Parts: sequence; C-alpha cells; structure tokens
Amino acid sequence: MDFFNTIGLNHYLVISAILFGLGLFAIVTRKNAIVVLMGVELILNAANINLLAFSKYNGGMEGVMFSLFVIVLAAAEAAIALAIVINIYKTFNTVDLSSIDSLKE
Amino acid sequence: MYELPSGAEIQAIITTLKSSAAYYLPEIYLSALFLVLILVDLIFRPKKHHLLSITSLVGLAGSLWFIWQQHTMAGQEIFFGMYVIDEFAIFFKYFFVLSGILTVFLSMSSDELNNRASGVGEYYVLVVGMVIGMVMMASSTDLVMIFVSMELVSFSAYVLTGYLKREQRSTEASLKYLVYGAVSSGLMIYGFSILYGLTGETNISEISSVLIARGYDPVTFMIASIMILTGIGYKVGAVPFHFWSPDVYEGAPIPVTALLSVASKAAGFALLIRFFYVAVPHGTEAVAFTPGSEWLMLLMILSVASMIYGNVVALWQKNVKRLLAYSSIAHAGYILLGIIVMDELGTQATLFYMLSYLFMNFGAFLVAVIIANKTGSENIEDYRGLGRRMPLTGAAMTVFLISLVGLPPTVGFIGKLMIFSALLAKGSVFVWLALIGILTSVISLYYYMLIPLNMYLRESKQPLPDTIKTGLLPRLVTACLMLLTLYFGIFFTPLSDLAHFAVTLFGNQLY
Amino acid sequence: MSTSLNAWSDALSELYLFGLPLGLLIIAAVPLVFIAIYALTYGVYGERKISAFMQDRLGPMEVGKWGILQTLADILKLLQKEDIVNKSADKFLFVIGPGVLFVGSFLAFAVLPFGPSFIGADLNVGLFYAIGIVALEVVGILAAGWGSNNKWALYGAIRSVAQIVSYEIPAAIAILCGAMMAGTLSMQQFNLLQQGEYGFLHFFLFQNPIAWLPFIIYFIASLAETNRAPFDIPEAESELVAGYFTEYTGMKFAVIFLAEYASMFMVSAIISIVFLGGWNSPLPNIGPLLLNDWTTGPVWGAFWIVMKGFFFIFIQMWLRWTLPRLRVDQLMHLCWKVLTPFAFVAFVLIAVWEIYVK
Amino acid sequence: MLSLIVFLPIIAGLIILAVPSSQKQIIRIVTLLAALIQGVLAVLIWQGYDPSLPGITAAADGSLDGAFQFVERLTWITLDLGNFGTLNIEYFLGVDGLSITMVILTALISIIAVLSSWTIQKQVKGYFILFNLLSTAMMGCFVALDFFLFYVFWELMLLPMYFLIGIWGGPNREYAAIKFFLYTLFGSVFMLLVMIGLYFSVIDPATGNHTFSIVAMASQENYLPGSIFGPESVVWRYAAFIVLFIGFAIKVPMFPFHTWLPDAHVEAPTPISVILAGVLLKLGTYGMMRINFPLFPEVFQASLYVIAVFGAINILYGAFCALAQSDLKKLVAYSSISHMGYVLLGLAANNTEGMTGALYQMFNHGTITAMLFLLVGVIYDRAHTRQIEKFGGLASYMPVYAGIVTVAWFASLGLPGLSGFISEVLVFVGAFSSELIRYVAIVSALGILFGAVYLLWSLQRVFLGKRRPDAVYELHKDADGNDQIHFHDWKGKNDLDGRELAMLVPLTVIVIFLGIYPMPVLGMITTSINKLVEVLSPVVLTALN
Amino acid sequence: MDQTLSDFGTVFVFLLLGIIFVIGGYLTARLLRPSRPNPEKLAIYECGEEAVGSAWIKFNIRFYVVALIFIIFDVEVVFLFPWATVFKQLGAFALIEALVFAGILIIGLVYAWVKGDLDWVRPTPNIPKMPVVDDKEEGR
Repeated sequence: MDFFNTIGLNHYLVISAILFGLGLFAIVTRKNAIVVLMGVELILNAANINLLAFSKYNGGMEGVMFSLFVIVLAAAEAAIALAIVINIYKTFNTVDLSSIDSLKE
Repeated sequence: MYELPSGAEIQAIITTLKSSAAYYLPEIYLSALFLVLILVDLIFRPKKHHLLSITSLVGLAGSLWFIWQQHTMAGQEIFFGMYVIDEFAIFFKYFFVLSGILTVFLSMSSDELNNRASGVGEYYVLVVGMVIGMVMMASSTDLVMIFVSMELVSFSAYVLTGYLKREQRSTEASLKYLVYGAVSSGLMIYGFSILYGLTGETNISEISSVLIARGYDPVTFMIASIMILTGIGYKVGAVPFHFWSPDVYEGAPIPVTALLSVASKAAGFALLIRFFYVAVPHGTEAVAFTPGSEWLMLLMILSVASMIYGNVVALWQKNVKRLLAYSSIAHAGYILLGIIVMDELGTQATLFYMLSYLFMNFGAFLVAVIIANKTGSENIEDYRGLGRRMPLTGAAMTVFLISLVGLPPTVGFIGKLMIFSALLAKGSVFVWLALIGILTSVISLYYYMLIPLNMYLRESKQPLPDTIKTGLLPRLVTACLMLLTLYFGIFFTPLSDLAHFAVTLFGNQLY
Repeated sequence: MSTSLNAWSDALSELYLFGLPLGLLIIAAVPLVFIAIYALTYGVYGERKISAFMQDRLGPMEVGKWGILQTLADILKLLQKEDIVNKSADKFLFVIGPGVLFVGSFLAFAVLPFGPSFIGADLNVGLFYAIGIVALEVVGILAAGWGSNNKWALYGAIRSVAQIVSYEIPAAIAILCGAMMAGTLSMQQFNLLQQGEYGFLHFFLFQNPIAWLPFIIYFIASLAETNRAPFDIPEAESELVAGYFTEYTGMKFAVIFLAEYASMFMVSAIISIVFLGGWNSPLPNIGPLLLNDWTTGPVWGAFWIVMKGFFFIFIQMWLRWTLPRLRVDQLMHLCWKVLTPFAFVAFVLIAVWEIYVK
Repeated sequence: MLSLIVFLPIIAGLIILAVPSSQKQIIRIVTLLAALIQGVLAVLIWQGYDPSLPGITAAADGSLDGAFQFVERLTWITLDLGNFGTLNIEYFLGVDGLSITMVILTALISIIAVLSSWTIQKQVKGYFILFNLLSTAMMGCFVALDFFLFYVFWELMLLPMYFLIGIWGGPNREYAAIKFFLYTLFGSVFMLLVMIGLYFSVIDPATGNHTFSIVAMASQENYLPGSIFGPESVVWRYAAFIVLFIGFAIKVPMFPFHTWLPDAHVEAPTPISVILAGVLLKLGTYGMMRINFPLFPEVFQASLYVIAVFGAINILYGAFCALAQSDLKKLVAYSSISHMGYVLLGLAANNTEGMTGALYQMFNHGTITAMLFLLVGVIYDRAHTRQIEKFGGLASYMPVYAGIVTVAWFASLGLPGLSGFISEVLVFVGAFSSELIRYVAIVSALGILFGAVYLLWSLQRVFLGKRRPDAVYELHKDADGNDQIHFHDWKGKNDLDGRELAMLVPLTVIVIFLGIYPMPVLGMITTSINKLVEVLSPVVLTALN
Repeated sequence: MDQTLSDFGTVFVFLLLGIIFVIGGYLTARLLRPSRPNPEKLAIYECGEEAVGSAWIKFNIRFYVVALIFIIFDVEVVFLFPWATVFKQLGAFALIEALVFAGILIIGLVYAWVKGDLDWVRPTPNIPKMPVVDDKEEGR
C-alpha cells in the first residue's frame, strides 16, 4: 500500500531526472538526427514532470500551465524537425548527423 | 484539486485581460501583419516578391508607430505580470523592427532568394514571425512567456535557415540549427523547471524575491543557472554554445544570417539582461560568494572564451559569412562584457553596442549580398579586385569592417569605447577583462582587413569588367548604412541617449 | 455530486484485500468482461449475421442453433492456432503491437460511465482523456505494421495512422463542441447535465439546433478512426491483404480484433454520452406516464448506454455493406476539406449560440 | 583657423569625390590647392603665434587664455551616463610651442608630398581621397587638445595609410601594410584603455565634470584621489605610463618595436614615405611630450634612464642596420630610426636643452628625411631600382641632383651649418648636462660617427667614382663629347625636372637656413619647453623626498 | 492518509489489468497451441509471392505532411478544451479571443489548402498509349 499512497515529490523528481539522463544520453551518444530529437523530447517531458510535480507540491497552477505550453511547443518543434529531417533525407539520403558535414568546421 | 475561480474573480481576470490588450497593441499589430502576409501570399500568389516585401516593409514600418505610442505607457505590467512595457523593452522593439526592415531590404536585394523557383511566399511571413518573437522576448517577465517567445523565434529561424531547400548547405544548416537549438531549449526548460521548483513562481521578479527571502541551495541553483544559460547562450551565440553558428551562418541565406547574427543575438541579450538583473539575486559588487556571483563568474567565462575563441578562429576563415559568424561570436563576448559590469553604464554600453552592431553588421551582410549576387560566391578569394570596380560597395564594406574592428570614426569604436568605459568605471576590478577585449580586437583587425585586402590590394585572377553595376536599392541602402555608421561614430549622442533612456526596467532605473 | 452517485462503486473501490485494491480490480474487470462478451456476441457473431441479412444470405449456421456457437468455435480455433512470428519481423514490436492496441482502447473504458453509479474513474478531464488515450492505438498499429516487416502490413499501418490522425482533427473539434455545450469534461457530468424528465429532449443533440453538425461530423470521423467502412482502406483486403495485421495469427490476432471492437464501442459510447445523454433514458415523462422515472436507475443506465452504443455499432455495420470504399485522395479530401472546415463552422456557431442565444 | 587647417583636406577630398575619376589633373590640382591653402594658413598661424605663451597646461588661474592659442573649444558630445554624470567630449583645438612647429612641418610636408604624388597614375581619385584623409588626420593629431579627439585622429591615420601603402606600394606591399596596421593598432588600443581610465580619474576644475581634456589631465592636482589613476595608485599609473609609452614608441619607432618601419618605407610609394618619415614618426614623440610625460611626470622621472638607453639603442642600432643595407631606401629608413633615437635621448635628458633639441630634431628630421626619401624616389623613378651597387658616378652626370643629395646627406649626418647639426648639438648638450644619462650620451655619440660612415659611404658608392659595370644606366656621348646618362624606360629629363626642383629646393633652403639661423623655430618653442620641463620636474622633488 | 486511490490510480489499475489480460491471453494460447515452424511458414506473406526487397519502401511524402499538419492542429485544439469548459462564464471577451485563436488556426488550414499540401495525389488512370513513332514522346 505504501507504494501507492506515499508517492511524494521525490518520486517524481527521480523519474524526471532519469528521463532527463536518458534524453541527454541519447543526445550525446546517438548520431541519428531523429533519435537525438527524441532525446530532446525526453528532456522536455522530464521538465514537464518536474513542473507538474512542483506545481502539485508547491501549490499554484503555474507549473500546469507551463507544462501545457511546453507540450505544445514540443509538438510544434517536432513538426518543424520532421519537416527539416525529411528535407535532409531528400538531400543527403541519410539522417546520420555525423555524415552530414558538407559545411566545413 | 484545483478550484475554478469564482465569478467575481473571473470578471477581474477578464478586466485585466482587456486592459492588458490595449498595452499589447504592437504585438497584436505585428501578428495581424503576419496573418495579412499569409493572406496576401495566398490570395495574390505573387510571382515576384515585390508585393510581399513591400507589404512587410510598410507593415513593419507601421508597427513603429504603435511602439512609439508605448512610450506613454512605460512601466506597465500586463497580463498578470507576465509581460511588461518599459523603456528597455521599447528600445528593443524598435531594434527588432528595424532589423526586420533591414532584413527585408537585404532580402529584396538578394538573388539567391529571389531566384528561388517556388517563390518566397513564407519567407517574409517568417521574418515577421521572428520579429514578433523577438519583440516578445524583450518584454517577457515570466518563464512561460520567455520560453514561448524564444521558441517562436527559434522555429521561424529554423525554417528561414533552411529556406533554400534545394541547396545542400542551407538544409544542413537548418538541421544543425535545429538540433542544437532543440537541445539547448530543452536544457533551458529543464533549468526553468528546477527554478520553478526552488521558488514556486514563474514570474522572474517573484522568483528573485522568493530566492532572497527563502534562500536557496547554491548547487541546485547553479545547475539550473547553467541550464538556463545554455538556452540563452545558444541564442546569443557565445562560446561554448556557439557550435551551431558558423555552419548555420554559412548555410543560411545571407539576409537570414544577418538577422540571426544581429537581431536574434540581441534578443538573447535582452533576455539575458532582464533575466540576469531581475531574476537572479545579486549584490552590486562582483564579490565572490555574494548571491548571484556564480552567474557573474559564468558570464565572465563565457565572455572571455567568446572573445578569444571567436577572434582567433576567425583568422583562418575563407568564407565571408563564416568569418562574420566567428566575428559575431567574438562580438557576443564584447557585449557580455557590458552585461558583466551590472550597472547602468554597463547596460547602456551594451545597448549602444548592439545598436552599433545593427548598423555595421547589417551593412557588412548587405555588401556580402551584393557581391554574392554579382560573383555568386562568398569566398574572400573571390572578392579580389572588386573594390575598384564597385567603389561604393567597397568603400562601404571597408567602413563596416573598420567599425567592426572598433576604430574611429565609426560607431563601432564608440560601442567599444562605452563598453570599456563601463568596465573601467568600476575601478580596477575589471581591467583584465578590458585588456582581453582590447587585445582580441587587435587580432580581429587582421581577419577583418583580409576583406579590404582582397578587394583592393589584390587583383582577381579572372578578368572582370571595369565597373560592376549594382541595383539602385542595394546601393541606396548601403550608402545609408555607411553614412549612419560614420555619422553615429562622430555624433553618437542621439544613439547613446536612446540607449541611456532605455536603461529602465519595470519603470525603475536600474540600481 | 458525483461522489454520492458513485457510492456503490466507491464502496467497491475501497475494498482492499491483502493490501491490494481488489475492489478496483473488480471494477476494472467489469468493462473487460463486457468487452469480451460484446465482442464475441454482438461484435463477431452479430456482424456476421447482420451483414448476412443485408446481403440476403444466412451467415454462420453450422455451429449450434443459427450458428450461435460459431464465435465460441472461433475462439477455440484462435487459441490453439499456431502463433507464427515471421523470421524477418522485429520480434519485440511484433509482440507488443497488439498489446498496446488493446491496452489503449481498454484504458478508455476507465472513464466510461456505465451508469449513474458505475464509472471506473470519474476524471475531471474524462472526455479529453478518452480521446487522448484512444490515440495510443496509433502507436500499436504502427508497432504492429512495422514489426511485421511486411510491405502490406507497413503500408496498411501507415495508411491507418494517417487516416486516424487526420480524422482526429474534426473529431476533436466536434467533441470540443460538445464540451462547450456541457461546460465540463467529466464524462459523468455530461450525463448528469442531460438528465431530465423530458428524456431525449434534454439531450444535447436536441438542446441545440447546431449540435447536429458536430454530431454528424463526429460520427463520420469516428468511422474513420476505427477504420470502419467506408474508410477501411488501411485494411482494404483487395489491395493490402489485411493491412497492418496481415502477419498476425492466433491469440495476437484475437487481441487485435478485441481492440478493434472495443474502440468501436468506445467511439459509439462517446457519441452517445456527448450528444445523446449517455445512460439517461430517452423516454420522456408524459403526464402520468412517468416513463423517464421508470427507466432510470443503475441497471437501466447500463442498459441505455449499451443500447445506444450498440445502435451506433449497428449503423456502422450497416454502412459497411451500403457504402463503397473511399480512395485515399477522397478520404483526405473529405477529412481536410469538408469535415474540418465544417467542424470549425460548428465550433463558431455553437460558441455564438451558447453565449448569445441560450 | 585651426579647424580650417585640419578639415581643408577633407573638403578637398569631398570635392574630389564628385569629380569623375578620368579627370586626373583636376583631382591633383584640387589636392594641391588644399595643401597650399593649408600652407598659407600655417604661415598665418605662425605669424599670429605669440611665442611668450607657454601652453602645456592651463594657466595658473585655470584659464586657457594664457596658455594656448588659436583655441577652439566646443562641446562636441554630451552623454548622460546616469550615476556617472555626463560624459563630455569636447571639440578642443589649440596650439602651443610643442605643436606649432609640427603644424608648420605638416603643412610643408603635405605640399611636398602632393607634388611628389604627381607621378601616381594608378587609381588617382582613390589615392588623393585617401591622401587628403591622411592629411586631415595628421594635422588633427597635432592640434587636438582633447584626448578623445586626439585618439580619433590618431586612429584615423591608420586606414588611409594602410591603403596608401597597400595599393600603391611596392611588390611586398600587402605584408608591409598589414604589419604597419597591426603594429600601430596594437600600440594605440591600449591607449584607449588608458584614455578611459584617465577620463574617470580627472576632473576639469572649471566644470567639476570628468573630462578628456589633455590640458586638464596635465595638471596633477586635477586627479581624483582614489580613482584608478589617482595620485596614490602607483601601480596603475606605472602601467598606464608604460602602455602609453609603448603605444607612442611604436610610432616613433623605438627599438624593439621598429620592425614595421623598414618594411613600410621600402614598400610605400615615395610621397607616402615622405609623409611617414616627415610627419608620422613625429607623432610618436609628440605624443610622448604632449600626453605621456606630462600626465605621469613622476613615472617619467623614474624611467629617464630607461628611455635614454632605448634612445641610445635606437641611435646605434639604426646606424648599424643602415650600414648593412644595400637598398638605398632601406638605408634612409634605418637612418630615420637612428635619428629618432636622438629625439628620445633629448627627451630623456629632461632639461630645457635636451627637450628643445628633441623638438628641434623632430622638425629637422621631418624636413631632412623628407628630402632623403624624395631623392631616393627621384633615382628610383629613373632607374627602377634602389640597390646601391647598381649605381656609381652619378655626380658627373646629374650634377644638380648630386648637389642637393649632398646637402641632404650632410644635413642628415649633422654637418655644422645645416639644421641637423644644431638639433643634435642641443640634444647632446642636454644629455651631457644630465647627471643621470651622461654615460648613455657618451655611448650614443658613437652614433654620429656611424652615421657619418654609412652616409658618406653610400654617397661615395652612388655618386662618386665611375659608372659600375652592372649599373642600371648607359652612357652616351652627346654632341659636345660629354657623357650623357641614359636610363631604360625613362623619357623625362635625366637630371631633376621642374617639379622635383620645386619640391627639393624649398626644403634645401629651409635646411640651410635653419642650420644657420635656428631662431625662428627655437624662438617659438622655448617657452613651452621651459613650461614642460617645469611640469615634469617638481614632482621629482616630491618623489625624491 | 486514506486508503483510496486517486482517479488516476484507478486508471493505473485499468492499465495493469489490460496488460495482465493481454499477457494472460498470450500465455494461455502458448499452452494450447502447437508450434511447428518451417521456412515457408516463417516467410512474409505477400499474396503468395516471394517477398521482393525490404519492407522499407518510400512512402508518399504526403503521409509526413499529414502528420505535420495533424500535430499542429491537434495541439491547438488541446488549448481550446480548457477554454471550452469555462467559456460561458468568461463571456464575450474570451469568446473573441478564442475565435481569433481559431481564426489563426483556420488561416493555417487555408494556407495548407491553397499551397496544395492537402491534395493527395489522385490516381491517374494508366491508359496504355498506342506505339506511335514520336521521338519527343518517348524522350519523356
């Protein structure tokens, strides 16, 4: 029963931190553009969990509202990202970030 | 869990919203312009860009009137404190609209855009969209608003960067911009969430007062700070968040590069100033272990790294846009110097520097557009022998570059002068920063002068016609920018007063 | 308000055995059992019979009287059928696809009020939750199609996803219209608002002359969302064999089918709740004939909502044999250029009506 | 008056901008006219100058009337800096003994340089616009009394110079131009920091505001206690002095910052070399006398010996290098380094004789070196080479040329009766009379010896004797049986033509006249030099205490 | 605290039950069913033909476009839901705001429409041409 009833702020934060870590891991280690962007989504969702958890435990609606905006913008970002990645695929025939380097460093 | 507000409360909310809307007219107007542009594009399906560009020009110019109206309203908080109108914000509104106008001019002159097979329908719409976002960034005082406006800018910029979608480099640039942008905004939002957790507030002035009143865990705050700084640092293109900028600047259409390097950067700085001065609690002196000094330290590192890295790496660049990209990293470093000072004079210097950067950088990019139109190239090598053949353009480019170096009698010199004045006015604390700034600007001379060097001192390998004609509009705008750069280099009082006037946040003088 | 009505299920939900929320499990099991029974009887058998009648043939007649045990035989067959996972499939996705599909549609039942006092969870955002969670199906479909590593399956999945997401827009706006009329998103609240002695006259569909528009839009969109004819190109058997579940056999196939029937009922239930009063009796009190009062109560409620759901499912089956299948371009045309604009029109009209007329 | 003399060339430049680039003659004439009017104005200023007024600092009562002349003081820029009050930048011009000679020199050299530029054929319009810009900047530097204004003019010189060397220079011009630019910019940017620091340290007693006025800065009582360059912040004052000194020393150029000079001279076209040697180098020492020393007198006192040593090194090193050159122009360039060393030595003497000698040497060096470069230019125009071993025996074939060369060469080595002699003598008198640097002076005196060696040796190799076998010219017998010289590709007169004479003769006259009767110059400067010495010395007493 | 679960706790129980049901079904079937795989059986079914190439076929770009449009619209609609529940209390001002919001959305739809992003490629009937000797035609 404890598991169901004593979920506190820290539970959420831990989940969020794990998600954040996973996202960051994906961003850092993966070369595929889509996977990197998915990593970003993970981070955004980690932030959402944070916001909602804090909102619940601090009181106030700001966090909820904030997370709503985050979701929306994440979706918009995903849309733009998808469009750009499609364009990249048409141009380069790959979505591997490391092989897209026609611009010299 | 959450109770719906009572009827009276709802009425109060609506009253606030209604009254706020009156203070929100420039943004509303610009959004309407955004829609009108879409409709113009849809209804008239213009083959040429003139209709669209002129509509956006007129529209943007019209918004200046609305912004002008706001001077009487300065010091207002609207939308429950999410948004403020103060002289600082108004200054930046002018700035962004002006840069939007200049971008439109640049775009009208740019062949790479106008020769695009599928037209430039969305282009101007997105430019206006970016202007709206930046205008909102300057006024936002709430984490939500900050995030939303920043993303509006970013999204428009992603698309604009990849606007030449048939060109490999443009596409690639947009991807890189997107990936770095998405990651940094993700980090920033995570930082925001931590900050929200620390304080339970999203309004930045509330955050500051809660942090002061309640105290905070320095480590947590530092982590949040770094994450937030990632997002803002990405916008301003400071080292180490600069990775995107050379590639993006090189790949994007030149007008977009100009917009990114000036306006988007300035928007980042506007945000940084507001956020740093308002949200972050700090002492007035840069003493270690006072609250906020961690931010100061971070900013110093950013600034020094940007100045050194940007200027040194620029030495090896062969592409003008890339060169200007690194130079803009370096300039971000200089502007950060002004912010570090954390006083009125510093902010004034920062604002002035940005204004000067607006003139000179747009000028330099305009010349790059003109030359790219004629030679189809952005390589410095291909600038050989052009100075004599395009006298006005060459002279203008020289003036802009001299201004970027920071030599008199140009506006860039005054910008540097004010930044360094602000640093030295603090006594000897920041002298080392000023020294680094000075030394790096000497380095910058070398690479900036590469362009006049090629334009004047070297003769091109291919035979070129004796004179190269350019269009009337680009010439006119170039000449205007050149004269402004020189004029404000000699009589800079108006600009400086403007900047000084703008150093009021929330209707209060800073400090 | 809702708590008092939920007394019965509340009591059940507070039943804990050995520290486990057993009462809740029972509550949750009720819809599950309902889905199973309904799918087997009305879903599989009923559809076969109905289509047979429409085509003037007999349908299943062999097993049991009028073939009534046919479905049972089918189940047995599916249970012991060899489970083939083709060699090039992505095993994980292949296995998890049907599961996600089913769980997605089953989760929606958590907020479905079967009666005045029976609802799994009366969320304050129930309606929103329902249309949101049903979208989880998309993931399942994509996983199934992708995991199969079969051209037809993948193509079917892609088509299906495109179709579902497209029609989600008009559907969501139509539901939004309902939410505007009700001013709530709680499913139970929806029902309570449409309660009244004049029966069907209290239903939103009859309360507001414009409500017909979102009603029809949602109905059409719901057909597409469940991949029912005439929007069944994702599984157009003449082109794509069976769409995303081409490669499935045995129990996995059964789970997919269960999920399909579950979501069919779900959309039908949602349309009944939003527009047709949910578990409220449609019969009015006519003078001394207190038809409405008589036909109101927990059991009646369950009856009404199930009947209303079945009615719409019937229409869906009916349409299947009446209308020809749409082409992809027609499908998209209908969604984006007809339904969505009209949905916006409905949205505006309802908004104006609710504020200024009512 | 001063504004006019400063901005006249710019006006000429604007006029030229409107002239189509094919009208080369008009462009030249406009520039020449501007330069001539400048000359006339310089003469007028000279006539109106009252040599009894000292300058350097404000008069005792704080007013400028008793100090500077031809003062033009307008508020140029007023900035509201909030807590820091208002930033006042003034348009503040004026002359005293230090600058009057330099103004005259600049006007003179400008005229000469315009004449010398007549042969420029490439992109005439651009050339003269830049030339005029340069002219304005030089003149502005000498008359500016507001540090900010000074700095603006100072930096303004760089760009035209860069292009003038870079476009119209010799084969290695790119390198020389950018090297010049980088070196001088490196020196001047630090000046910017010091300037800002000074602004925050100095109060104008008249207004009570911070100020950029050099005049106010030159009075130590105007420094705010506790400010960055306040009286007690010794470290920063030393740092500022060193930074300023390096900045000006690069311009001088002082060893070890001199390496840009030979490159620049060798690559620059003749008129630019003339301006560079004649005026620009003076700016370095002028800056020291005007700004560097009076602002930080106690540091100056402490570093006299070092300055003297650097002066000596300059003298000797320049001479040695000159000795080793085979390129005539490079030789002149190094001789120039050597001669600027005398100026440094004279300054280090820190007494009236030394200082007067230094200032007089600046003037003389301006005229003499201009002559030298012009003469090198003359021969280069004809022979397209400056290698000493490619000539020989020129004296017989170009007698007028050889005569003027001889005057210039002898003036440069300091032969009595020519102007160089007097200034060198004054410098050495000053240096010997200073206890501190007496031995340095003795060592430096060797420089005169080496100077004589390289100058005479080059004179001998180029002009005396017979034509060398590998010389760049041929000899023909003319109708009279005299040998006539013939340069390849040279259509003009073999000996000096009218234009060249017009440039060289006035300079020759000045050199001889000032060698015999130096008072016109010395008379103007002594009051100011005395004042300067006074400004520099009292602090040393307190410092010694 | 009390022993009751929150509403979403109930949903969680539903989730658990759904998963248990699916896994239970799989396990039951595994107990009952035969398993005699052979290569033919394990091959992909593509109408009885041998499968050619991978399933990774190029999809019509329209699918992606539809996905993009969907994301935007869906998310926008999300914003309208909270408003819808209270708009009657909020009154005319909020109505106008929402209409403006929806208006922008509609302009977006119009935009996509006019730009042709909503047009699915119509199947063009493939009428075989008579083999007329026409070089230009064949050149296509």
